Amino acid sequence: MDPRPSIIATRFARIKTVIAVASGKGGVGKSMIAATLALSLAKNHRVGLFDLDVYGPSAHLILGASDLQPTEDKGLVPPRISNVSFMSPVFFTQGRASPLRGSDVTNMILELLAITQWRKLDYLILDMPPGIGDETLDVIRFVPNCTFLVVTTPSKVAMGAVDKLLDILQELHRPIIGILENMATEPSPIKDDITKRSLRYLGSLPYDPSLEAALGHPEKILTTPFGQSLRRLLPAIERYETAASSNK
Amino acid sequence: MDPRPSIIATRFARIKTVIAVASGKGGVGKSMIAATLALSLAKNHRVGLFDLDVYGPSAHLILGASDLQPTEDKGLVPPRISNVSFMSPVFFTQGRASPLRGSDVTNMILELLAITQWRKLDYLILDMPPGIGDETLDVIRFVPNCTFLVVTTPSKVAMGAVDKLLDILQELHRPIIGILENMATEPSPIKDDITKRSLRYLGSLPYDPSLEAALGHPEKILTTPFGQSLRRLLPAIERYETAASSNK
Amino acid sequence: MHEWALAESILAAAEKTATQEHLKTIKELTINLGELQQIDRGILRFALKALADEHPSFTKAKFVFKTEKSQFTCNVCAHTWDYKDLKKTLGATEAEAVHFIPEAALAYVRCVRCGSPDFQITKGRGVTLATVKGT
Amino acid sequence: MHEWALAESILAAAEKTATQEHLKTIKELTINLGELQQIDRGILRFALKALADEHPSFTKAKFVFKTEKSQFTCNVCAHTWDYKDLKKTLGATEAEAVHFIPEAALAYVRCVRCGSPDFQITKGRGVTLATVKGT
Ligand SMILES: Nc1ncnc2c1ncn2[C@@H]1O[C@H](COP(=O)(O)OP(=O)(O)O)[C@@H](O)[C@H]1O
Ligand SMILES: Nc1ncnc2c1ncn2[C@@H]1O[C@H](COP(=O)(O)OP(=O)(O)O)[C@@H](O)[C@H]1O
Ligand SMILES: [Mg+2]
Ligand SMILES: [Mg+2]
Ligand SMILES: [Mg+2]
Ligand SMILES: [Mg+2]
Ligand code: NI
Ligand code: NI
Ligand SMILES: [Zn+2]
Ligand SMILES: [Zn+2]
Repeated sequence: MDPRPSIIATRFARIKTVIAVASGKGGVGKSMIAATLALSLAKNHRVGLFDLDVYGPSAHLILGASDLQPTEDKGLVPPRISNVSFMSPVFFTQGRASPLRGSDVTNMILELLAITQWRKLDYLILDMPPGIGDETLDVIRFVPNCTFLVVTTPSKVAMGAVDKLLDILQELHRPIIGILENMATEPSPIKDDITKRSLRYLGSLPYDPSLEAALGHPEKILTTPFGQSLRRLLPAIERYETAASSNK
Repeated sequence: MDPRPSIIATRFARIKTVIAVASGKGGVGKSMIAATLALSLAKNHRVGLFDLDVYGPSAHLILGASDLQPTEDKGLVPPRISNVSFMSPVFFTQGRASPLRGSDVTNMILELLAITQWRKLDYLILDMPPGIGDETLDVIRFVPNCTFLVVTTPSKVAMGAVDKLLDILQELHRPIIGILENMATEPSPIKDDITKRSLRYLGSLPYDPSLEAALGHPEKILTTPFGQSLRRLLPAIERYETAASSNK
Repeated sequence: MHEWALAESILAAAEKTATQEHLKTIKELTINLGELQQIDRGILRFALKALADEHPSFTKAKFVFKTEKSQFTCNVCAHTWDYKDLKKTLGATEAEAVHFIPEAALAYVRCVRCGSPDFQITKGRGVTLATVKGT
Repeated sequence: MHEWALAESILAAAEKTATQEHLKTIKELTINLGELQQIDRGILRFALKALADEHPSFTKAKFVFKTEKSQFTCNVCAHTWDYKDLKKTLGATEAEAVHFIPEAALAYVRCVRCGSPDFQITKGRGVTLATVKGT
């Protein structure tokens, strides 16, 4: 018997809200949004950020978390950066390529879920990889009370992949906070589709050419037009949480 | 014994050049480049395009290949669109979400490699998914004489993932045609890194706002600034092939 | 008729085994047919015989088919079921897709107990070459 | 001391089994320790005992450890090797990473015969709960 799944509920017992920033599509800004959301929420909440993209982990680059390592205390305690408790596969692979098969990915994620001591958090943000593969299926299967913040761009090609993730999440009745449109154009070509699905369109984030220079500098990211737009959308995200808990 | 790997060499025997359009990173334009490259080469070569992104297949959206199906003749014969022989997982999943574990992805790819009758081709273009997971490992393992065209954007975040793919390909001495910089900015922040790796910088493709409207219309794509820039880079790609075959 | 492509792969694999084991004449191949792929035995046998005829070492080969019952196991609730249950929910187009690519089942089928799409094909997926006998 | 977290998971899993099998008092747990993870038995036993003491049904439990030898199998050339071979190439930092997350081995280790990074951890990966005995 694999003992790891049995302890996950305990590890998540003191985490109020888990938000998986997901998409199905790559390169739409999941990591930018996950990291920036964590940084924004950390201004007045206890926040964790968990990078689940084992092939292309990015959150550490965005946060500028270069020399960090977890500490050991009855498990692994995530290091803190800019007030965010941060866990990433890079702590174990040291930036080397990780040519993992699907079952290795599942094992890596399960191990991290079992040994990471997040302690008390208001929010744990999961930075998801693209696809509906092992990582996504494992989050659906193992992470208790996970809510989903789905990111897309206005492109037909992105929506092609995003639609598939939404199909699965809706079929499985997973809580979807809403859809965030990144690098948006006017008018939004996706709003209608989202309404047809009875999902919430949370708003849009502009294409922001100043973002690249801010990578690695958390405080700078928050002051970019991108960071400020995301901050303005926080109430919409928090509103969902309130609604969800009052439905319980 | 799994009989499928034994027949792959036969299936590829009459394909002159296999080019995997890969990156490690999602959303950098692999599918746009793979499809447009196939369309451009098809003007005076026999060309196939194989979509290996089982979670977010996009090539059919770019080609506007909606009602196509393979035909049966001693295996599956890819349908032709705009002079390109085209194979995609969508022919079997009908646009439904494919929540596959890694071993399922491997099985799907092996099955398609074993039963697809590409016949005689000058070029087979593989549209790769992001990551260094099952698909990439399977292509490295099973596809004979595969060359790699690696796509990136100028972003640090993209290069973080691309570097890992390049590490693996160079470690394994796989033929890398070169690196294509998509949605490029001036000056290129990646040229130096590529030279340090003794790899070829093939050139850059502009961010092209007119591309979205051309999706689904092959002839239009070829006349966009993106399509025309890519066409100008064809000689650099073909030069590699010539060099490679004269080395044999 | 995509069974022809599978027949080619079976003979290619058998040839490889024959070389490894220094067999010159192949007498019998045992082939396991996973139930999920619903291979047409008649067509497969026809293709194997036609291909074998062109192959000096295979002209006298006998082909023995065995069906491997299918089994699906849910990763979430551990329930198991088989092709019989699955068939009811597949239309003709879906069944044909699964015939070509068994993993297409994951796009169409759900755990019959808990509804999850996260299940494994634990038995009877496709074609395998079980034994190669010869001298 | 991350062995403490693993001890917690072992007891949580044993509790689940105990409930399913209507066991009130646990007498013995057999725990397989995969060689790759290089678990410190002393610390693990200490943690298990400390946690068991707080648990009415576990206070009398005996903990039996078995080591499962590791095995790695190359997907490309089918060569197999074990931790002994692998250890030579791992520095202290890499070995610690593998202690926490055994799959980190895939970032550091290559097939000793063909150099491929595409190999499987076929045996002796990590901690499993083999048997739960009680009344
Ligand atoms: N709103 C934006 N404006 C400009 N660049 C952006 C924006 N959002 C993301 N990016 C950039 O786009 C690329 C992809 O973003 P990333 O967060 O890595 O996507 P994902 O995690 O979905 O793969 C990165 O280079 C990132 O810096
Ligand atoms: N040069 C470009 N200019 C403008 N948009 C582009 C360009 N290249 C790609 N895109 C768009 O960027 C998105 C990602 O491209 P795609 O080919 O799907 O990437 P990948 O296959 O790497 O995930 C798509 O919406 C695509 O239409
Ligand atoms: Mg990301
Ligand atoms: Mg994956
Ligand atoms: Mg793509
Ligand atoms: Mg994958
Ligand atoms: Ni058939
Ligand atoms: Ni430890
Ligand atoms: Zn189930
Ligand atoms: Zn090997």
